[in-house]
Amino acid sequence: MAEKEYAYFSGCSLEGTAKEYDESLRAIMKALGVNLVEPDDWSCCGSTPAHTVDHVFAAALAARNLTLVEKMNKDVLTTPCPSCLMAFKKAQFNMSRDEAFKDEVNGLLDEAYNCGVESKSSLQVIYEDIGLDAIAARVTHIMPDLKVAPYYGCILSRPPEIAQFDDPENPVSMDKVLSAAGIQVQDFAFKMECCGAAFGVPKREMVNRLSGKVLEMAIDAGANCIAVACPLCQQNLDLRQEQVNKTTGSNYNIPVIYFTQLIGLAYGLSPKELGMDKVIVSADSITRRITREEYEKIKADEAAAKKPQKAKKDAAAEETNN
Amino acid sequence: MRVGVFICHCGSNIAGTVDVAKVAEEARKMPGVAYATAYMYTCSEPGQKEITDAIERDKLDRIVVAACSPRMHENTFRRTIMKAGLNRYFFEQANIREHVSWIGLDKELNTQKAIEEVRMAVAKVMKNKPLFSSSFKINKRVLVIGGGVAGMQAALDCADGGLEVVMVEKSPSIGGMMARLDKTFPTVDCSICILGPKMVDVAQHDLIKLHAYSEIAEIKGYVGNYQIKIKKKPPYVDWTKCTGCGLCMEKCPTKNAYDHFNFGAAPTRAINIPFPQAIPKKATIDPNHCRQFVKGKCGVCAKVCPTGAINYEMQDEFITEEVGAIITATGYGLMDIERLTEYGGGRYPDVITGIQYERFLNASGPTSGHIIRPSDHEEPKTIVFVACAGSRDKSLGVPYCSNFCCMYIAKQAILTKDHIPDSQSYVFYMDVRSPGKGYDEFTRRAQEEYGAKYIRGRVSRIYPKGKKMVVKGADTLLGTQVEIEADLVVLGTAVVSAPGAAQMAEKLHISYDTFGFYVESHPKLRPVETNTSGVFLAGACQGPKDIPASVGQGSAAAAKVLSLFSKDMLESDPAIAQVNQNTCVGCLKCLKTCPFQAIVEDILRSGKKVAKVIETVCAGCGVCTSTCPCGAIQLQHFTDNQLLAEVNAICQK
Amino acid sequence: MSEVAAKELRIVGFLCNWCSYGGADTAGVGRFKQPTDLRIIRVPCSGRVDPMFVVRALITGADGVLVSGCHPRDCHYTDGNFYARRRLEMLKRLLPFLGIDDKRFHYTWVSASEGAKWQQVVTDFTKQVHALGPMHQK
Amino acid sequence: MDTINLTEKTDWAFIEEVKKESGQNPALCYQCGNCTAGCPYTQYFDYPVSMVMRLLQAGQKETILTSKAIWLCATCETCTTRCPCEVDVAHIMDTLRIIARREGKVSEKDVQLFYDSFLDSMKKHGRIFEMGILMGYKFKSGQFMGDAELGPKVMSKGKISLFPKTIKGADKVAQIFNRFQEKAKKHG
Repeated sequence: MAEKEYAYFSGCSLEGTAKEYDESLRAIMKALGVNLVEPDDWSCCGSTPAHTVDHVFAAALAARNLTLVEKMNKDVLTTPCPSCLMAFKKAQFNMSRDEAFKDEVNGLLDEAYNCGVESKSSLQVIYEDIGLDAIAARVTHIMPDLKVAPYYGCILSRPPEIAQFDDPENPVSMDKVLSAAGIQVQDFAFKMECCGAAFGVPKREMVNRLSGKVLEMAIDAGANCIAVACPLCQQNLDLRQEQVNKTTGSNYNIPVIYFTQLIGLAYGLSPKELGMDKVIVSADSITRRITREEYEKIKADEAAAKKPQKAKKDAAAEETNN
Repeated sequence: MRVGVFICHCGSNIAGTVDVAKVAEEARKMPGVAYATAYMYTCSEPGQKEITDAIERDKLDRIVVAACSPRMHENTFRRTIMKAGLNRYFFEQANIREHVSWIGLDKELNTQKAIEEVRMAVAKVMKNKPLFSSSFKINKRVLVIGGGVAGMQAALDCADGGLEVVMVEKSPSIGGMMARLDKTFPTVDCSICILGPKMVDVAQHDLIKLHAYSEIAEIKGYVGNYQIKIKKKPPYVDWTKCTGCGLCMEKCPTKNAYDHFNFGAAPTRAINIPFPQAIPKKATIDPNHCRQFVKGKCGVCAKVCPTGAINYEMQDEFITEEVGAIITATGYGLMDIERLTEYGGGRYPDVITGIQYERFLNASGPTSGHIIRPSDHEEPKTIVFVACAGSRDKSLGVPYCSNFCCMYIAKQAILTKDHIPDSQSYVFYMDVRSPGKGYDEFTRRAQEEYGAKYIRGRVSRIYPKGKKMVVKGADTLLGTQVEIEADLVVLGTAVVSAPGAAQMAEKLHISYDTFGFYVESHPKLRPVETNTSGVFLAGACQGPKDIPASVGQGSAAAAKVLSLFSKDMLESDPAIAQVNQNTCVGCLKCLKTCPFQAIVEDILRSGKKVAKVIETVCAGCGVCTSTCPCGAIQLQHFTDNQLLAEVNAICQK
Repeated sequence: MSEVAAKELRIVGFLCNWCSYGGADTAGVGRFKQPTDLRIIRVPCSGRVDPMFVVRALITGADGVLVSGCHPRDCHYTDGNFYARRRLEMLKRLLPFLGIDDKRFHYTWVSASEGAKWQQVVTDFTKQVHALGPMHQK
Repeated sequence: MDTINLTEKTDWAFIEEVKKESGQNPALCYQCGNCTAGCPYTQYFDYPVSMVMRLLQAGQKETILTSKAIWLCATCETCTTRCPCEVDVAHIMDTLRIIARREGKVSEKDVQLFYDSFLDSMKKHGRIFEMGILMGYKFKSGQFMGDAELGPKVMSKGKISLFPKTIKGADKVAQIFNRFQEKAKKHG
């Protein structure tokens, strides 16, 4: 595996409420032979609050980090958090298209940013750069009881001309990555419906209702676990799940785990290493793991058991014909 | 040389931003100009009379009109000066409207430009030589491409007018899209009942030769003398022996072949006759699905065929037809449902297209007229129709309105009530577009009498919930979001150009717009003609339109052909190449470059080898003239001197 | 030469009758405003444009020459524009040897329905020639 | 609903301002309702997003800037993705928020308070200190008991640090804030 190296921007929430996302991502990247290098002294990307104040101001906060990556003379930056990703992509998109905007943004910065960095979500790096075969190759364990509904959230592949990743209406990248890791995936209709995003603190009840709908649709589809790729979705669906039950009178009890944690489990890494203990609604009951060989053996036994019946059925069919 | 210059006001179109009086004044000073005036509407009756009077009064022998585009009125003014006894090539038209007054803001610069355009025209007209057209025989046969309702109407009108017609239809049977409809709006009469007799007329008309399951391979020649190379695709059934009994269809083991006729609404057999009223009613084998071709062995149909018509060895067959005019009626296509990802197009079986729903409604359709949900074959009670599914949508590259979806959706809502009395239909629309005769009353009936619920707003998303399909749309009149749990969703998908339309246009040398629809000679005044004389258009290939308009254009195109053929001889265009055999050195470079092989080698009595132009074949492109090293071959009316005169008029002032 | 003409440069256009001349008409019908420096000469096909015309125009007083024909494969005469493409590409490379800046000559393909594109072509080329300034001392 | 005298009440300057600042042309919208149909927040808005676009086309500045809708929109980009006229609706909503904040006409105070405490924390530490934001928001909004039940859950799992992690370049980040404030003051 050629040694791949990326500038890695974890983002503020991955140092706090989404620590397990950072831990599991680093673990599987190490397993996949990818080196993550953090830009020295990176700062907050501004996320949603910044762009409600001013677009030049928001782009400047994001561009400050892109300049750091440029100084590392790296041309690709990966970040797991869609909100940071959108801040970087919008800054890059607008600054590279509009000279005046670029000068205005650089006017707020100490060092000018000259649009040399492309930012990619960690999911995109795993899906496109590392590729499904490489992911499948490292699988050592199977979780037979697990049925995961991949939840993309709203801005991972939208708006299309800025995100330029996967299908803006029917994304399949996480589905494919998880199935490549030997995990049973269950598609569901609300995989892109908004979970309430940054309104968690000021508008909790509204977020609870929106997240409630997502949980309901995932459970209706028959999933017993939801995979996410965004710290804010995870917070609204998992941390606030109890609040959802209180607000909407439901009694959901479905674990919400980062897709990186699931892949880590399939690679046989320890739950501790993957921060599984940090998840509020525990997933231990459904992440029972058996080794790949055991799994193949079970599959072989089942097939053998079915063979005699099939033989019996063919024999019966033979008699009726002649 | 006494040149007359006529500057046109064109009402305010020109005079509004060009000082026409000043242009006329400057024109009078130009060398060779004997008379110059400005006139309100030069192309009008009195305007033309002004020119003919001036010719007599001032003994003018060259005329320049500075007005609109020569593509608009060059012929009008040529006829005018012919009436006054001048050769029609002693005329030049300066375009000071489309190229000057309509696009320039500054009146002074516009006037300056108009003066120079007039100076160029005067310089050229003084170099013009009289040209006389010869005439050539016309082959009074018509090629009609496409066997839909427009093509059939054109073919029948031409044949009834006494012309021999060659019809080429791509699919195994004529009938086009209309043959797939159950009922037609606004009269709700059965489509095949009114189309079938016409199809039979086409088949039985002794002047119409039908090539079904065939395609145009190549087109050579020009108006009056086209050579059409037709590829007859192999149906792997000998149609002379096939009686259309359908036995092969019953016995064929492959049951999941794609049914082109039903747009995949249901599978069909590898060998099939598209529909009961097909003309010609012959079987065709689909090599992509037939086991004989895919796996190399089967032969069931060959065994059961009573007349032994099956022949797996058939190959493409090429034949040539000679015709004098071509009517293109190649119809339209429908947007691929998979492009509507937010509606789950192609992913959810209970989200289908209007034409598939029409096939369900049709008694001879795959479900014999029972409306079913493709997922579980149950009868739906709540049906949601979505208008503008892909149309009027810049983000999908279809900014235009597809013309007839509002109408067929209203019709389908009515038919649904007849088929399932306790059903409830909903229609999401932005604007109900029903401008035709009796059209609006028809859409009102769908709501007033048949209880269809019309919701003003677009649908944003469709997703499954349990067995139902949730349609999430808006009702902008209620001012909020609405959701409907539907059993079945029918999308009025956008009309697009027919597949392969661009390639056909290139064979015909006609131009097509960014959406692949063919460009008519003039959107209002010449809708069924193209810029290529001899090639006419009819029906939806020129743009989305409904059956009455398509039939109307079919007859219009036929009328154009009949008038073209009313004369026995066609006047050739005299602006063709001429060789000066003294200066020609016989290098024959022109012969190699001529796109139409209109130049041949000729040996003079003195034994000198020179080039010779075949008058009737030369199309007047002028490539030879710019190839000839010594200027011996000159395209008349666009000779080097004439064009350089224009260049000098601009540059040496 | 009036002051107005001094500001305006002299650009000669050779347009094929079937496509680009029609495209310029469509631009006019659409009232797509354009600079007025261009003077249009109608030819039956871009294949009729002899490279000598372009050189003659540039040497005897034009500041820029624009040739426009049908898109490849759209030519009314099948392959007139193919000849034009080869000849005019050769010409463009030859111009510097004649001491003429090749940015003063441009050839392109515009169909009869592309009015907006024609407006863009004329506006851009006029700006390009104005950037070079007049070629002949008035 | 009182009659709107369009000749007098259409604030043309406002339409131009939004057009210039957002780079979007409101006239492109043909009121098909697709954005309202797809918007997950429609039930919480006082005016659905297509209505906000209509109010913008009609230049109803006061109604828009004092509306709840522009503050409850989460820029989830559904409207922009599905708009058949390719209008960046999410960007227009964002621009309206910016103008409303600039003119001090914020209807949903607590949303702005949350954003402000988020930004204050960033200005102080260079990165956000989640606990600090919560505390700042509680004091400003007076909702002391909000999310109290989450405290123990998050603490026990060590998912929230009690101390900010100020970066070396925190002053540089603060500089960006100051430069912006000065520029904003100059424009007035």
